[in-house]
Amino acid sequence: MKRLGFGVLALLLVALPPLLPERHLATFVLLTLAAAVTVGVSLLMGYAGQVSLGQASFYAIGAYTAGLLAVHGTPPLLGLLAAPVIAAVAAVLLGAPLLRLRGHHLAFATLAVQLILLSLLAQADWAGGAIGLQGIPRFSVGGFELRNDLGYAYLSCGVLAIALLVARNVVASRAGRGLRAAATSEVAAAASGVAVGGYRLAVFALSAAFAGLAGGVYAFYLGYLAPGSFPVLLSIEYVVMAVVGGLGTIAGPVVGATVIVLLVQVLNTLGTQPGMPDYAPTVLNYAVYALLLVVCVLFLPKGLVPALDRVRRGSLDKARSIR
Amino acid sequence: MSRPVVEVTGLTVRYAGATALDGVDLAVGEGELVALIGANGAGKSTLVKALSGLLRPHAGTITVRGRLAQVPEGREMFGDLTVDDNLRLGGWRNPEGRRGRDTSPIYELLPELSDLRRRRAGSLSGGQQQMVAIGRALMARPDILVVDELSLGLAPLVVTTLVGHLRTLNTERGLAVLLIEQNARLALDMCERAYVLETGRIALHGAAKDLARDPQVTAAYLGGHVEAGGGLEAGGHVEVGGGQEAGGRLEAGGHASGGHVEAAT
Amino acid sequence: MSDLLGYIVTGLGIGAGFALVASGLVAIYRVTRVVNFAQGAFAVLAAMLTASLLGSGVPHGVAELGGVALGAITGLLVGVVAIGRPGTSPGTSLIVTLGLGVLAYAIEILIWGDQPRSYPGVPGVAEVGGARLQAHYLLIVAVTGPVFAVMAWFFARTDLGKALSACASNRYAAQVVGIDVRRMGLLAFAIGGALGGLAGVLTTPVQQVTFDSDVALIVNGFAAAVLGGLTRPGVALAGGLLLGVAQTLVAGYGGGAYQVEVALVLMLTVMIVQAARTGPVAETAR
Amino acid sequence: MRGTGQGLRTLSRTLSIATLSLAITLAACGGDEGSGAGGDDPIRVGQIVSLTGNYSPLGTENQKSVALAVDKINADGGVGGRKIELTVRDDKSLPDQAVLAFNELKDDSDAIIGSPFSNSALATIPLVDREEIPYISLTPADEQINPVHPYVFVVPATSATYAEAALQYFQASKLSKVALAYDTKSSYAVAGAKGLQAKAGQYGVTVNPIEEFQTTATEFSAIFTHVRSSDAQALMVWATGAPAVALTKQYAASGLKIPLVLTGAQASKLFLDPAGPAAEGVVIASSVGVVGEYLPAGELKTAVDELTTAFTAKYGYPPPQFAQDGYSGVKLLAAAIEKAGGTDRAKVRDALEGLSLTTPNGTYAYSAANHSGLTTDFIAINMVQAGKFVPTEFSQEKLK
Repeated sequence: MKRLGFGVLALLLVALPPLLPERHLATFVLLTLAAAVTVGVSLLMGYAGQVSLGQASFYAIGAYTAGLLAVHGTPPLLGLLAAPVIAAVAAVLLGAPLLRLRGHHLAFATLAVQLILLSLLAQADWAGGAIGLQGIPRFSVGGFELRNDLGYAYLSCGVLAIALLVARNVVASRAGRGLRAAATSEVAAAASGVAVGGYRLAVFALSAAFAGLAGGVYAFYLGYLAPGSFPVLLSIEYVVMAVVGGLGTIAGPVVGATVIVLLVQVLNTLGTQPGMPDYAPTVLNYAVYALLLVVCVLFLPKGLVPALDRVRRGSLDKARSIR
Repeated sequence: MSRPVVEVTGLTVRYAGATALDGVDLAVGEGELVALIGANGAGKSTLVKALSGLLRPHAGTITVRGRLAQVPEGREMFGDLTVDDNLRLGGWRNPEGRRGRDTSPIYELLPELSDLRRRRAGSLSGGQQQMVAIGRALMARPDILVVDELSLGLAPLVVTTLVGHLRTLNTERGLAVLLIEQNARLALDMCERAYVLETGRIALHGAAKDLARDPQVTAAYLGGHVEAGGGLEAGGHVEVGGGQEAGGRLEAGGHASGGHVEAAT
Repeated sequence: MSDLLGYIVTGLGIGAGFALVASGLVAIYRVTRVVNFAQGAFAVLAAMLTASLLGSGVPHGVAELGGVALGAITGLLVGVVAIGRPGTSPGTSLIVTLGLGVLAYAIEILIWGDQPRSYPGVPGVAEVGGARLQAHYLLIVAVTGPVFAVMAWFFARTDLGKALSACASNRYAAQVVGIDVRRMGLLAFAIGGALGGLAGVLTTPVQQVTFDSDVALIVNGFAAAVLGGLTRPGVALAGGLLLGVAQTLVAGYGGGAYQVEVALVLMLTVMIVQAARTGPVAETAR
Repeated sequence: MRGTGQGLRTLSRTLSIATLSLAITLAACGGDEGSGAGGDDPIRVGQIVSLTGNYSPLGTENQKSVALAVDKINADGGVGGRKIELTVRDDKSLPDQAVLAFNELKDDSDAIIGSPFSNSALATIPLVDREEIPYISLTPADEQINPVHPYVFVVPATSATYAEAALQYFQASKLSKVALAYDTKSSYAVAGAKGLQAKAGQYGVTVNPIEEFQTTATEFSAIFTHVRSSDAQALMVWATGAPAVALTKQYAASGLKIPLVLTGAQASKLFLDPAGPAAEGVVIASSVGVVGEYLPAGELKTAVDELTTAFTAKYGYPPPQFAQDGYSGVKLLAAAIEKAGGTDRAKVRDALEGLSLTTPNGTYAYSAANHSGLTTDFIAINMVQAGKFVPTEFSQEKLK
């Protein structure tokens, strides 16, 4: 069954990009990268019980790592491999003090870390400052350069697949069970011999690594990085995606990211139609984001995937009882 | 039993599928002292919460004639507030409004509290806090006091004083008391009637005197040392008084098992 | 020397604004255990309405009161959504307030547009010990002081205030004595809304307000409030003033390029030190 | 937690739902592709603009004026008989969204009008280089024209141009010692501050002290204290948005008597309204269009009046700087297409490089080496008087 699930996903990821019109491939790439970051956020929230409002920091760290290395002539593959490593190292260094905090304290702390990072980046001349880091070469391995969007679509699919596979294995592992215990009751978990702090830090680092890897691809795909590319709202977006899809499920991040990205695209198209008032796109955008988040948290606290699952199981039960 | 102040019939409470209370019937008459004993997890706290209206029952009815006030398990002080403020807030629902929040009658009833008025409730000893909890409950001018785990974690001498106060209130003011206790010996000693709650159901009920001799009860709740028929273990001396005598003195051990109870009649 | 005095008095003026936002956060957090991310929105809405009222000829004083009232009403509404449903955990409520903060953007832009607004406050310049500063800062300080005094009186001396403190101190016990904890939570949200509104109304004349001014307010407010563990209004006041003075001193003797970092690093340090001292509080976010 | 196997079944199912909805949405989005058949082929112009996020105050003005210019051209019969068809995409003040928007627009557009957000523009420019599509940029970042990108043409005067115009004013007004304060987080401000320092020597101006602040700053007394203790004869401030307003208000109360000099980012009601009376007497550099009513009759005056009349009639207030940029951008593009005799991308590009056109922003003269087009001649140095921008004597001389 497990094989089948991944088989279907793999097939989809391989088959979908060529079918998309080229102008929508960019949406696909960013969607897939967002889903990969959200896998980490979902893992962190669903399994380790921690809200991060600064996940875009690790996306940015990965992107700048890959971008800066590439600009200084490092082979892109090395840069891409370094991106998750540096992001994870940053997460370990930050997490050691920060993960003493819980709940809203951690939420604010991660938000603060992102604000500090953005502020420092904007003043760092070596990273391009506020104007941004320009001239990042395209991704290449050996002599083969990844030029068109289709290539990046597959690259980002690979990143998402890695994130999903690793997440699945972590969830199924002994460490994963320990984490789930820690999320429900830290005291009980500690009492039963789970090294809560260590696991929590490990998941934090892992989620940062996912974000870093996705950020690395983003850097090569866009060829330009700026502090403005990683606003706080982006971090909130990942939380919305994770919550809407469903925390602690494997499918949740993918569904959440898909729903949000598509909805935002549709709204953007709608808001810029002729005859719409000039504030329409802004108002629609904010309102729908907000309402989706509030309604999901209050009425679908487990997210779309489990909710859909319940509906399906309900109808199956009915079908059975009729038989 | 006189006219019931509290009457519970067929009370059922479930948490997420698990049944905590299952068809409980229970009544406390006017001015009556009733005990409810049961082991940990039998559903005592659930019953208290349902009685105070903090939980919505799944089925069954709870009828309270008059006012009910609760002395919660673990005292549940407003730790940052003074003793006087704790008492005042006890009168929050008192129908007499501001006048009902006058705390001076409580200091007459529980003179030990007078000197503690300005102290932070969180800084008091367990026994003092229990006294505040009783005083706070009395501020609501209740007809029945539901006392959840009076003796928990308190020294025997302290418990004696508290029981003394409750008896006085009972005899002088006709206050009915439903005492929910793990210390069965203490509960059966103080009260006239008693219920035994086991895994969400009333397993036994009857006169406290009779229950104290019931082999099942002694085995399960009185440490198994008291033989059926009232045979006393060497060194243990139990006499169960009617519980109505004014000024009844009681010394009680903190725990049911191996507890040593004396009640002078 | 007069430079130093000027920095300090100006810092106190700024800090008083932070303290008002912080005290709103504290008022709500104590009673409901919810960290209200929409706190900055109260300030923005109040300031926007005040600007509109003043623009349409409503006299000073009345317009400001209208703004504060809107803050209180908004607070109440946010409270209804955030804690109105029984069984909503504080973590869930936090995310709800985050969402409502974003929803406020939509409403603000719909009504007032996305342009910055401001209005005149106390005109002129005051001299304090040889240091010059905008006279309006003195008004901010002069209003904040009594507001905190009234709050202290309210929480310590009135039954309603005591009931609020009781909910903060022991929620279960409050239910036991018959205090409607949810209604108290809503009252706390309304008070928090009024305080947030006051912060916005008072600080706008020396700055300006845009729909997204709330981020800076909430971050500085939280930084001030966290000093007192989010539960002590007095410490939040001290925290706000300290933060304001620290920022002006850093700008005065260091440089203005790292003002944000000062507040944020201070906040992080305080939180981490507090956590190290008390041990991690098991508090799941959801 | 459910079993992983079941989770994956759910995954595969939800993914197929997601795919289906993706396909439907994309099909719906693509629906407008085939329109425009019949009659003359329209000129298709795509606009990437910040309608949401931090830069929406600029973006909305850009969009209003671009739409106004397109309507006007169409009403007058179009360009070479062909109507202009405008497609607008929001970049949400995010560089990657600008790239998305560009990808959506590039195949169906004859030219692109770019975002007012410099980061968005800089993210898009590598793609412009690859796609070779004329790109009219509405953000002033110097990095866009230095080095020259063949298809990128900048409409607003760049920070460096503003800096030089200010220096000319300082020299003429015998202000040789100037204090500088700038927002370290704004690329516009950083570029302006750099430009000022780089060229100050040429105009005999020394820059001291140099003060830094952040976009989020709300309090500037430290800067004023430092300036007061220096011998500076003027304070020049480079900033955009909120800090400029707060700084101006506090400057009025600071007791400093030297002139406060601001730049084009403040040359609009977006600054004047919130700053209120505190803005009185402040010196602000702007494009000439902002002070169009003081222009002598002539080609420039006509161009400015055309925009001011139409814009005021439609939106009820005079066009701010960002509206002039949008309007000028469309005018430049239309003129180039006219000159190229069609929408062939390379020909339009070549036409732009040889173009000289008077717009409400001034007279552009793009060349192969200069894709900025505006010189300091079209920057007016104004003073705020009674809530209006009035050219200083220095500028009035120049305008004549």
